[in-house]
Amino acid sequence: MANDSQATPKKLIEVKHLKQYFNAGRPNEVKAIDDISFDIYEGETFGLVGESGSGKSTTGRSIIRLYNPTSGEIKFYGEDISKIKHKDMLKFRREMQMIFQDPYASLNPRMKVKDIIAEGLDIHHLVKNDEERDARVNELLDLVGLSRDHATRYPHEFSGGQRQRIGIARALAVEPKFIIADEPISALDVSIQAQVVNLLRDIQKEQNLTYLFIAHDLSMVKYISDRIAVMHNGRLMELSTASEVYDHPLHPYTKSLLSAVPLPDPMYERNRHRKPYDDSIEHDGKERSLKEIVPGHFVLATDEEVSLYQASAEEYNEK
Amino acid sequence: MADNSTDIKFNENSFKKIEKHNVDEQEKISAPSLTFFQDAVRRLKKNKAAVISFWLLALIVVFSIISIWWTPSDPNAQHVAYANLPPKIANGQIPGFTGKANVGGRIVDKYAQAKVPSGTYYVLGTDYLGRDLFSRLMKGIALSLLIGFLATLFDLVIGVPYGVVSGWKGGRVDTLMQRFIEIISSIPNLVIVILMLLLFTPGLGSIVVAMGITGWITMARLVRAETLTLKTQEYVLAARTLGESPFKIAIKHLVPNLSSTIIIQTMFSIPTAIFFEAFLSFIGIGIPAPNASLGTLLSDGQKTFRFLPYQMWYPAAAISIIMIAFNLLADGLRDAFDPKTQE
Amino acid sequence: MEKILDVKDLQINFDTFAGQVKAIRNVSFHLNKGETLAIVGESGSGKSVTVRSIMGLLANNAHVDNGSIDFKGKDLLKATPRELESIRGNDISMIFQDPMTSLDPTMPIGKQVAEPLLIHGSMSKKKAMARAEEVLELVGITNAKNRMKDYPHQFSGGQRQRIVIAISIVNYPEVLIADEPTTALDVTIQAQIIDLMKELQNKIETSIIFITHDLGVVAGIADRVAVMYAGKIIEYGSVDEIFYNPQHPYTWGLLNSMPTLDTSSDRLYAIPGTPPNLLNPPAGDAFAPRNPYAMQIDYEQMPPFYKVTDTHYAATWLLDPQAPKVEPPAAIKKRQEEYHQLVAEGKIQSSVKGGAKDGE
Amino acid sequence: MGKYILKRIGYMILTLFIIATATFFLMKLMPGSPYANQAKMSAEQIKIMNQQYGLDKPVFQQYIIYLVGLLHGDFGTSFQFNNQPVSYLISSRIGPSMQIGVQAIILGTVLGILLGAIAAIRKNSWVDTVATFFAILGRSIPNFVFAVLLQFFLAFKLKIFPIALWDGFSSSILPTIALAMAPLATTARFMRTEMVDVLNSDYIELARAKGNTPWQTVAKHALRNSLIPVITIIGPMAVDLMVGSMVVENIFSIPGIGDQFVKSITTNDYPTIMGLTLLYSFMLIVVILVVDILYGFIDPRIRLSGNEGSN
Repeated sequence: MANDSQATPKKLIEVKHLKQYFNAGRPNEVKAIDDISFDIYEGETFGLVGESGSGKSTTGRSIIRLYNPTSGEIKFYGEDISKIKHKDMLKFRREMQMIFQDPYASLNPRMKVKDIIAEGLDIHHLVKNDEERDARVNELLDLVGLSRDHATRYPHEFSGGQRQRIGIARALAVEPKFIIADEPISALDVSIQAQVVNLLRDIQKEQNLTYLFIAHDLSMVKYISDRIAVMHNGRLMELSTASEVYDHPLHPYTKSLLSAVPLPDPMYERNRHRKPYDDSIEHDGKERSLKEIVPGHFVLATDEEVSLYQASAEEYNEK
Repeated sequence: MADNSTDIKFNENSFKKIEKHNVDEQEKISAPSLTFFQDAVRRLKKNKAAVISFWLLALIVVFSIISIWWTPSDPNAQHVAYANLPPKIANGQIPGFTGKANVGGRIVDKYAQAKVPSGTYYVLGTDYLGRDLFSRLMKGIALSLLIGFLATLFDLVIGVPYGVVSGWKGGRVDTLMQRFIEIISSIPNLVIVILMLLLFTPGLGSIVVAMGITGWITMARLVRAETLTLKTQEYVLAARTLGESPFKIAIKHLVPNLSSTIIIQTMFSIPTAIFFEAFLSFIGIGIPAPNASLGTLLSDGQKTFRFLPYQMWYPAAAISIIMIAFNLLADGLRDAFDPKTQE
Repeated sequence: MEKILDVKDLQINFDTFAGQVKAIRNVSFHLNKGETLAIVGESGSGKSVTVRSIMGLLANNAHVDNGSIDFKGKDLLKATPRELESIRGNDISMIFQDPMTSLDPTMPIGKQVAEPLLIHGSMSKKKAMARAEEVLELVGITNAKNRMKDYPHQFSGGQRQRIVIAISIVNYPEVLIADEPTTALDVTIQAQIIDLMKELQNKIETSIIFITHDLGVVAGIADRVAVMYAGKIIEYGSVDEIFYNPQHPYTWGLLNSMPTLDTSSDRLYAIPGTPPNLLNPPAGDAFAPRNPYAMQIDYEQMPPFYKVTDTHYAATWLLDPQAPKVEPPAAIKKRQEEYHQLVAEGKIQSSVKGGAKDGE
Repeated sequence: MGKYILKRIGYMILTLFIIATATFFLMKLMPGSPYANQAKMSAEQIKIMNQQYGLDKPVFQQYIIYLVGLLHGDFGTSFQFNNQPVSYLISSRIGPSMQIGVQAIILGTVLGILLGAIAAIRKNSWVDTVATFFAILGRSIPNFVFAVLLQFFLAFKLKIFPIALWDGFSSSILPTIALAMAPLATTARFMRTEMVDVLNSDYIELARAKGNTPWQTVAKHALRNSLIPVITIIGPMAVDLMVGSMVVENIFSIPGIGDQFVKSITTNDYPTIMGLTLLYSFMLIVVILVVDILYGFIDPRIRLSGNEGSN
């Protein structure tokens, strides 16, 4: 997997052969994630892109153990967390946090902002008394750029962007090492998206956080991520650094996806040519796994296909 | 298309750049902070029918509480000599409250006939045993309300936890719990209630228990359905990722968000229970004599309705008003709590 | 150029329990025959309300307080319900945002596509169904013949949007209004739908008003663009003018805050703050509090439209002759340089008739 | 679909078995002797009676006999009515109950749908207020109160209808109206909610955008989509009807099963109570099953998507 070539950074997350089936064994079985493996290094932003139904959100939720994985390993700091139960779970819950997609559904409408933010503080007994709690809440409000007056307000009084900041503050309250951001900006207006993305980047630098950034907006993912994995039908199609994936895509699905991204540039758009993708190659019954085509660049392929992909990687170099 | 309006006035500062922006100013929320409930109450207050219903019910409840200690006369005391007196009030001038009745085409002063001492009058008349109907109505309403509240308590105590557990657990537990509900609900609840009442001696306790056994099912179903949607809400997921225990999640996140459903369903359950009691008493297996409930009053009144209609009019009016008020209030609450229905 | 639709001084207010929301504040624009006009703006900017008023499909608590919508010599705002019904789905039709909910779940799709024909024409049912089948074939529903009797839930989201498009073009409308038709779709499906719309526009020669918040989509489909903010149009021009030579600071901000596939700067440009509350719209330029170039007058008076070219106007005080010259953000300057180069090379014209109709 | 129906019928039989068992043992726990004029009977007589009804056998044996009997359509013998078999008692009385029940549900749903639809279309107008007011009256005034009022004014005072007599259609009108109130109110209320939802949906907007007039939109799109869910409340309404029929039959002296049930309760006629309980449960389960199947057939989303009707 994606480990040999980059030996220096420390692995924070190792996902190995993860499978997440729903209604397993029943007629309505859904293979939401079908055998995926990847690593996330400490301090990086790992982007996960895919269209609806690709399994990208399920991947995030499986890693943070909102689901019990059907099979496979999820290692966090080298320890398999795919099967941990109650007692160890609480400790693990402090280390990993999530930022959700829908700014309207992710905050309990019946709770005050300060109680929402302090929920993690209460659960993990991180503050001794109310003053300490209020002080910490204020600190977090400052961090995400909200006013301290907002602490006693209810979520419905805020705009989408402000709510997303509250959600970020809630996640940061327990001082996690790793944050899964599940489409954190897709419900926001363009002018607000940039605010939230900037905030996420600032906090990452300040607190040395590692992100798993899940999104369908390819331009934003490219901007924010160090490395990117492309998902389709529950499988990883391609994985490499952000610029490799965008500038030298190898898998036909990735190529198709990139060719479909609209850009705010009329000249580019006039000359754009959509590349159709035929997903029948995924159903030809051949065994495929992620293969390293060029160093650090992995593609889902059979043994035979490797040389084909290597050839097309060569072409990029010649250009 | 350039609408270069002519009334634009410039001064020397017009094109001076504003250096300092106070963006935070915009982020200030000036409106007073309202909790979800305060907001709902504000909306409820705009619904006149619901507000009137609320105060009417409050008044009825107050009267019922008073009736525990005080009624104009003993509701169960019999004065056979004063049987079937029509309603009469002090000066007896208001039509319908004169104490007179039409007997074979002649207007007869029933009070004089029965030699009722002057100064004694029955506001709503007396029944066939000469009992004061007004006092009986007060007691009857109190008893019916009590049954309504107690039966609804079962809804809360059984229905809510059942629904929350079934919805939250999901999977096999849910299937099993739902099968159980399915079986219970395939027997008409009336049949269950009647069987229960045959088994126990009739009375307040057995009626409440019998209704409680069947009444919680609707509540459990509603709460389960709501819990199923709530548990996939992102704030519940967030609580889980923070390590909140299921019990705490239920208390902090589920129940507060279920509360509107619960309150509304409660408002619908109370009149249903009152109706059921009336119905049971009406067919003769409800509250035993001589105690009054709305059902027994109606049942007694029905027997002589053609000739002494006032004996049924007032309990019938009372039960109808109570039911209408509860239903209007419940409708109002539903509209106030459900933001979908507001314009 | 022939104007097919001319909207003037449109004012629409909404009555809510909190007060009156001034949703549309003096909006004027026109649609030329055969072109695609894109209206861009963030949620709440009023773009959707504007086009719904053309269709006469405003919510009950909305009222048009001023303005006119001229369609082929007739003011649609003064038309009787009867007249509007005869225009809807016949001369002007509409595509909605969410394909999952815009089809009747209990009616076979063939019948739904044929419906506008039966309402507006004297066509026999049989003929209408045959035509519906043709159109479904045209929008790319494979095996349309056998799928006429299928129900909406048997189709994917992308296919459903194709069916909705089939309904909207079955009567060869002169104007097609598309209200965020690709927002709910995945990016690959979105690209297919946009290509389909361009192709159809060439085939049936309709004029399109395309509403979206996605500037990328606009760049790909529009001939002309109108940018809306807080219930007003703040800048309009040809697609090249808006993207390569924008004038309003809000347009700058929008273009600047989007990362392109080659953005790699450390921070994105973010427009600070949030849009104003239209219960009490500000006196001057509604964008002023978020505008880094704001001047005193921005807070006091609404800017008029200043002419940039014959086709390009922007409502910002920065264009006033008395205003100091300002330096636009770097990324915008880059775009402007590119623009001058493209014009010099003759790749684009400095004023309108830029045609982005190359289909597949 | 076939497999689903079979599964449902299986559950239905199981449910009935549980109900039969439960009622049987409940009856055994009942206090009091089943014979009406027990005071006048000697111990000897009671013993003979017990033998005659098989009440001297062990309870479990009685249970088996009861179950076997059920399989043959034998509900036992009534303690009260001249030793008539319960099955005969039921079959001779079910006709009138069915008649007023069916009439009431048709009247109630048809009027309810109309009322609800009109209220939804003219939402927040005076028509809506009036319709809502009637719906509230319908579910607030107990049907026995309503029955007595009808009897008093229309039959007793105005003499338009017979007071209490079972003789042809005219005598079924008042009880039908009294019974129809609850389903009418329920349907109207449900229909209004559904229709308001449907009228707010995107496909109605698209229908309007096609150039449909408001009435065409309602007729072609809104009505069908709001009617489909209304089917689901037929089950609960059937229960309301069963409850209502007991008093209404009693008030109007209709020789139906509801009236019989009330009489049997007051006379502790256990076999009849058990028989009627089973009958009521059976009818309810059948109604729910039929409604489910009907729903599956009418709603294309269920009909055409995998027949595993699992919820």
